[in-house]
Amino acid sequence: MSDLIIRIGGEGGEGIISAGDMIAQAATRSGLNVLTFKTFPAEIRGGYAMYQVRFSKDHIMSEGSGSNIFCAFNKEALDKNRADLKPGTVLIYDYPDGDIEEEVKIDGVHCYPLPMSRIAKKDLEMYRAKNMVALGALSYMFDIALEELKDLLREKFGKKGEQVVATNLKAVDAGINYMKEHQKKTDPFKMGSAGKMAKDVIIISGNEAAGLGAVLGGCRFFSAYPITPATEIANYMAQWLPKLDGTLVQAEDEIASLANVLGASYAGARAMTSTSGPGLSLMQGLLGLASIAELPLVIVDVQRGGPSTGMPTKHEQSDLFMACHGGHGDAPRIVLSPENVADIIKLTAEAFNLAEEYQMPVLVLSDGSLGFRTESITRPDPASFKLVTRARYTGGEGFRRYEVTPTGVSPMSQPGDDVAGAYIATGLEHNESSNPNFTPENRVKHCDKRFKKLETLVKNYHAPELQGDGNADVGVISFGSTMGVSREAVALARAEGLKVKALHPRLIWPMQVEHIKAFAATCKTILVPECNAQGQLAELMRGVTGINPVSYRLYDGLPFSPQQLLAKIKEVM
Amino acid sequence: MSDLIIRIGGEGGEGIISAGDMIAQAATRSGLNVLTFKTFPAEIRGGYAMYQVRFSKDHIMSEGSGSNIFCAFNKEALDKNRADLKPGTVLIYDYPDGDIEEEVKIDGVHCYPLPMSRIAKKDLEMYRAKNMVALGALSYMFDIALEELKDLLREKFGKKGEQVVATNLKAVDAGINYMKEHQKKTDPFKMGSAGKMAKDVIIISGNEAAGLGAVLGGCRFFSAYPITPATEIANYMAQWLPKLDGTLVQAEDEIASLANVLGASYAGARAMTSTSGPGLSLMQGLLGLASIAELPLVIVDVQRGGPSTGMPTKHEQSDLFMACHGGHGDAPRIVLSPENVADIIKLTAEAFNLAEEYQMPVLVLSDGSLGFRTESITRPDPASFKLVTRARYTGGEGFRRYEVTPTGVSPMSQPGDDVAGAYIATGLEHNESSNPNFTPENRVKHCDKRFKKLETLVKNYHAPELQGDGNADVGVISFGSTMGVSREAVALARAEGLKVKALHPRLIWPMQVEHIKAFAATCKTILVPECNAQGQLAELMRGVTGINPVSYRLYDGLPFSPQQLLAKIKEVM
Amino acid sequence: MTATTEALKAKDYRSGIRAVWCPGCGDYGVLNSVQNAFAAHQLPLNSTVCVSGIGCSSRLPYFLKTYGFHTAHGRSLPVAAGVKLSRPDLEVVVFGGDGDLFSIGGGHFPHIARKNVDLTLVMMDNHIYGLTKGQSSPTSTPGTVGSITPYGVPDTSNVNPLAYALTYGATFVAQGFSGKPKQMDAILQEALNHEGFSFVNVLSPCLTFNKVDTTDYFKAAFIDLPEDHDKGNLVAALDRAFNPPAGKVYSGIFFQTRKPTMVENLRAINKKQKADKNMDLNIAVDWFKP
Amino acid sequence: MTATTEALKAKDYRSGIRAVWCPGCGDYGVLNSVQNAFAAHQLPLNSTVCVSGIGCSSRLPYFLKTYGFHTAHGRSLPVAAGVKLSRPDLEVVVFGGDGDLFSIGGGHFPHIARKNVDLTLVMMDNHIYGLTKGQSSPTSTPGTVGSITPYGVPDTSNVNPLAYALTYGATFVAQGFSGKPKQMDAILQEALNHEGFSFVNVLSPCLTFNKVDTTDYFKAAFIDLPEDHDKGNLVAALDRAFNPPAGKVYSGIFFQTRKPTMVENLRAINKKQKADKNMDLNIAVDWFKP
Ligand SMILES: Cc1ncc(C[n+]2csc(CCOP(=O)(O)OP(=O)(O)O)c2C)c(N)n1
Ligand SMILES: Cc1ncc(C[n+]2csc(CCOP(=O)(O)OP(=O)(O)O)c2C)c(N)n1
Ligand code: SF4
Ligand code: SF4
Ligand SMILES: [Mg+2]
Ligand SMILES: [Mg+2]
Repeated sequence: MSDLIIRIGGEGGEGIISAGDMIAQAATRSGLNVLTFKTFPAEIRGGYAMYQVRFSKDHIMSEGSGSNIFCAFNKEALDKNRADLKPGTVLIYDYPDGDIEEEVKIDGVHCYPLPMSRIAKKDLEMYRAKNMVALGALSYMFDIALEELKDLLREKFGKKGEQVVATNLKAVDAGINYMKEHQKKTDPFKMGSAGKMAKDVIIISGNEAAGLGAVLGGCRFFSAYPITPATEIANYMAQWLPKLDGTLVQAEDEIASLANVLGASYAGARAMTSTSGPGLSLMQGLLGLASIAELPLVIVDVQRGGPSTGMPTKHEQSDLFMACHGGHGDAPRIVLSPENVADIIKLTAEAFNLAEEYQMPVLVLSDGSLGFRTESITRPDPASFKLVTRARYTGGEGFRRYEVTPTGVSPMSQPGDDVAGAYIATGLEHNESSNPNFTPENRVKHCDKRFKKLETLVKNYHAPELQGDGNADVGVISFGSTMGVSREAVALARAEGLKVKALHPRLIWPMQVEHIKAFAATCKTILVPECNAQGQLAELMRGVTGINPVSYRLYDGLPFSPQQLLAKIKEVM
Repeated sequence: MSDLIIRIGGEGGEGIISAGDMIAQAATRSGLNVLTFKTFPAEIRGGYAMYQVRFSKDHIMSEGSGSNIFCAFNKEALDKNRADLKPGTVLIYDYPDGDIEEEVKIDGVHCYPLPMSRIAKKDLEMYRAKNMVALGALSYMFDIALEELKDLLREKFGKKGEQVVATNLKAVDAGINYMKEHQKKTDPFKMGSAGKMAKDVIIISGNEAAGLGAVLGGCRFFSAYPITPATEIANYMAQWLPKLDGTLVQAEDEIASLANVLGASYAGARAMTSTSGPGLSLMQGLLGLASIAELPLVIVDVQRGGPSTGMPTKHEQSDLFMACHGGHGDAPRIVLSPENVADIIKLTAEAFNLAEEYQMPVLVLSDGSLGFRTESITRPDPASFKLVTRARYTGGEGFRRYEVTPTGVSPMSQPGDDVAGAYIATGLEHNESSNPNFTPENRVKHCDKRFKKLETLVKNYHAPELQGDGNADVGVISFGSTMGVSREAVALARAEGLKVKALHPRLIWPMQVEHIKAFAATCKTILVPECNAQGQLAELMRGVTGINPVSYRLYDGLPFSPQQLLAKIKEVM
Repeated sequence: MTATTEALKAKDYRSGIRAVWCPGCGDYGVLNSVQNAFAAHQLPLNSTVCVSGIGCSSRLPYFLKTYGFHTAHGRSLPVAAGVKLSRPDLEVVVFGGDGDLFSIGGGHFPHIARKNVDLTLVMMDNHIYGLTKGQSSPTSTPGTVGSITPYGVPDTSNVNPLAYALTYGATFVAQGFSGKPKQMDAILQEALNHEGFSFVNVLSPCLTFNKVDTTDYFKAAFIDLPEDHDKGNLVAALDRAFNPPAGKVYSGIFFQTRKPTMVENLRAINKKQKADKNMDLNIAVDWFKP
Repeated sequence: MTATTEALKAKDYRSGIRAVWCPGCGDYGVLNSVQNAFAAHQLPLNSTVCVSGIGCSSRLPYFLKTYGFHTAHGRSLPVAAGVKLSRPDLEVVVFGGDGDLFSIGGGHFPHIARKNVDLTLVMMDNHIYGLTKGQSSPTSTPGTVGSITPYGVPDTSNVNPLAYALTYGATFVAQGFSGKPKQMDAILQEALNHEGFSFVNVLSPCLTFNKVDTTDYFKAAFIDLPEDHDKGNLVAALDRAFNPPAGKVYSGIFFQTRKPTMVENLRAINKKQKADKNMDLNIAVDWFKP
């Protein structure tokens, strides 16, 4: 068995999330790869919570398609997932003496009742241990990292004393024993150990990855306003920046946080903010200021269901239009699209280099799926992160901050440099010396200068990654977490012998038109799957490249599954 | 002579603007059509100001190409316009004893010195009357509404007393007499009277037109924050709304002004705000709220040079991307594109009907050229404005505010209706009863409902206006004030026997895809001229229709001239 | 619509929607007092509008049967002003949290207050961002730990909501505590009674995320304003707001004055302009005759 | 860079750019006093940063030779905070108008002030929006006419900038008048001297659009704070701000206190965390070991 998906569902607050985190961590220790997926209730308390872990001995590309094993902590969870309980899957559920009133029989589904509530309450006299009972049962039944789990328990609860450790271990054992004694395994699922964990593995969420990427990318100034699902980025930065002698500000709103970042950037810092759609909307005006004043900065946008407050805890990829084209006037920006957690680290760090090199705002478009998920990944080596810094004024008279150059990039001075470097950064159209100037000639010259930088970038940026080769019936192009799903779906299609390819661009704006056209030239049909209602990437791509892709849109708050996408690929073939 | 363009240039504060306004008004009284064009200095005081009036016995479509007559109040103005002084044109300039030091001779240009400063200072002992001296000279030399001008002077200054009237009349006569005595007319320009003014003519600026259109469209609640070049809309509303028992609020910022409007709309009002790019950027989040809560409202955006503070007094059409696609999430909006001042009245009024009918925000995209210009137009008849009002809840149990219907439109209740109509308007995704609901099925259902309204609209909205027929080598599509220029350029091209057509859409978003495609099918090349750097309309059109137009972009702060566009038409032929 | 002359009871203001707050959340108490105050004034269900921003506290309008608008984070006040100024016949009550009203919405507060817009604003002050799971808010005590301030809030001072409202020109300013329901009932009734902008700050503990400013802490800290407190004296009210006895917080009505409201001011202008809904629009058009 | 040990004179702070204000605009006087104060402190041209928003007044940084940032309307303070907090070695001075700072920017002011961010803020208060040609501003006297308020400002009360700043926790609050250059020089020097957030409100008449609150009006209205005014007493300062003698306005230093600044607070946190610019980043990575 090389791939297994376990899903746990129940009431928010029943320890679903911590149980999921633990088994993911234990599995990572046992050498498995993991990729998790959670959904939170919209409210602070109560409501349905779900945690899914995908385990594999191979690299995991996405959340996967459905789940093999579902563990229902209560009736609501069971009801919500009933439709997904396909023949061949496994159900473990709280029965008897939970709120599920009848034994469950579903054709072809391996149903194992486990009275987790009763065991926790009656046998262990600690209702909170219910999740540990379930964990024990799951770990045992499917042979996942049992020893590692127990070790982890000892470490985790060690600080809380022997007693706590003992109770939790007892709960795990109770789960194991109940299954041993009462259930005969009828299903085929058995993960097994992957041997030893590779030495250089870490387990990290997408949001933490953005924080880590920023730190590795040299970010030392950060300001943000809390917002779901991006707050964890700020939490990470808040913890580490002071240790690095950096500066963290919790601002009064998103406008202020971007303003803080602009000031810090002007003064020389590698600076960043993180937010989600509602925050990014508020930042549009100041983003334009960053473009015209040519200030490097990074924004990580963890997209959520929109518009307005929308669906704060749900996955969506509907900020692409705004990322590329929001705000008034013509203002160049760079937008990067990470595929998975490792990519977030890499691209967030890279975002700082691009911001510095091209002196403009760089947006990293994360999304709900990426932000909340946890992945085991190869440990990034800090030494491998090379920092590119802005072209700097080196002193001397006659300095012009916005000197027009062949690349569009001009050296920057900053306060503390000498007086001859002094200039007034401004949101007004200006001449090379940064003085306001609205003559037609000057306007065109400086507008062209700013957009020239995008041309330079497109010329210099590495080609988008190609999956597959030769001519194809279908070529898939997507962005963000949907790239991982596409990669898996295309792999599945190719394994079936279908002529399918994919292009995985990291630079989503400006578009790498030549590369996209060359790719499209090898495909009969271009398919653009994305998680939004308008088909934003498809429209932009049509608008910029003239290629006319088939747009495939999902906007129900969930990521695509590879099977869903595979079916679509076959449909458009 | 059926068409004449006079331009006056000088230092801001020398009465350039008032002189221009006066001759435009006088000419209107004499039965001529007028269309004006001004540029202001960026600063409050000083700097170059320019006022241009185009006079014609026929309908005027645009600012025109260059000018026939230039009147230079000072050296700066002369220098700035020297390049435009083509053979055959006329120059009147302040000489001698102004700051122009030498007599001006330009090959083929009819140069008439007029010592306006000296006459005003020495002969009249009132430097402020300089502009009246120039007016007299212009009116006399080119036979434009001399009697009407004098009448106007009497009316305008009547309140200030006989003395003031006398001085101003004297100044006008001084200008006339100087020309009579010292200059021999060598140029051919002579406007002449158009007989009597038609009874139903008004003279009005584009910004005032937005105000008047709003009033005629039933707007009774208005909130705004001052911003160039949109403030005059607020000024108009401020003056008239109290008389109509309406409500005007000067808000603390643009976010507040749109929030005010949202509240008023929820409570039942036809409500509006006006702004320019920097304000519209700030409104993006709340625009999404209007979309998802399905609240009717109108925003007039008078575009200016961007991004950021940009070029506040300059013309540009660079907010189109933001108007259609700004803000996070997928949020339907309607965007209207007026061609000229009369159109602004019509479309602003219509915007309220569309907002009410489709329960969503409607943006009217004006621009610097339209907002600042004055036109003589046929007087709109208030009786011809029919108000469409929102579908209303009519009482009774079982009401669901967001009931899914075939058109996407559901009846609205409002406070004051009965209790069964009560609901909580919200920016969260919700079910038919407006309660928060994030299930995948509900999400898709309501997102589709909201976009369904755009489909209904596109089906119902009148076809875009077609200029020309049959097959064409070039078909022009543009928006806003550029439509007027296109109309004139296409008329010129057709007069030359070229096979050129144009489509003039008032509904710019959602796009009328079928109509555009049908039009494109009759043209070899589609040309999209627009005043922005990115080719925003061209990209959107390509993105939505798949048609691949030639993009023609001007972004130097000025509108296109018909000749410029005609040349491009010929180039792409 | 069923015409009824029967008096509305507190429970009649409650909608069918279950309150989603954590067990023990102070906001439950606020909801109760609001129902009581509404009933005391017999506010008509169909012409009362409850407006809020975003936050745990801002969910309150859903739990009432009146009309409502759950706006965007920080925008409750200007939306409510739009409702009230376009429809002065409506009773408009605004709810929100300390983050919603003093952080992201802090730019609107002064202007709504100084314009004396006829609204009643009830703030549920828990010294924390509840909905986003425990970040420090502008009213958090400096030094306390939040998720983005793991080493303590570095701000030199925090927002004093009462002093702010007083300085802004609010014409009614009071403070209550969700653990003192009787007093809160009385304050809310007064606030609804007040003509003009009234601000009630309710200390409403967040059980889940605020482990410092807890119910017990407030219980111990809350003391009534002195009997002789002069509600008509702005500077005295500011003094009470800034300088309570050490470790204590005052509750009660700090300030009340009657000034022309925004609705009255706008009406006066319209009257002077001989406002006429049915004015002949030809007049507005003919103003542009050349 | 020409190394010079010669003292900088006021005029050495002036850039080559001609000030674009109307003749007689109060802002000329402010510019002069700023140059004088900079010279008095010998602020280094290359490590002083002047930040502003948008408005006539916000053009001031162009006329100085220092570094500067002419930001967006209302955003000077948070931009300036970003400059200062990332680069505490710089001297950061902020300029702006009454609309810029109290209308669209009014949401930032409280937080920058209460955090005691080490900035000097000079507001040019002309009771009007100058650049946009004469709309009433939040400091306009109620009833005065502006282009969007042709029948008079309908607000019940206007913003009292001093009282606001005091309530927000600004640690230095003063008021000057462009027509009293000596006093303004002195105040600005003190403000630059102050450690922490200092706010100087300068009444700076707009000749062109404000025909009510003119230079003559202010000349008549301005009186010095009483000799015995206690600069250390917040409530007393508020009293002076709210209750000057009828028809009068106080000038001088209303309040001054020394509290930890934001820079100091953040430094203390970093120190506690053993801040190390060269920390081995492997530590940050290995924190994620399973
Ligand atoms: C523009 C925007 N930024 C951030 C958020 C995230 N957010 C939602 S509620 C909230 C703060 C809640 O705190 P408070 O207003 O004190 O209410 P409480 O939950 O404590 O009652 C934040 C930051 C948002 N919804 N919109
Ligand atoms: C977002 C945005 N809204 C509006 C404007 C237009 N605007 C520019 S300056 C200004 C107000 C100026 O008043 P104030 O700050 O008092 O400065 P003053 O000109 O009086 O010195 C306004 C409304 C803008 N630039 N940006
Ligand atoms: S998180 Fe706090 S404020 Fe929110 S519902 Fe729970 S206890 Fe109340
Ligand atoms: S408009 Fe007023 S504030 Fe602006 S420069 Fe002129 S006088 Fe000064
Ligand atoms: Mg709170
Ligand atoms: Mg001002």
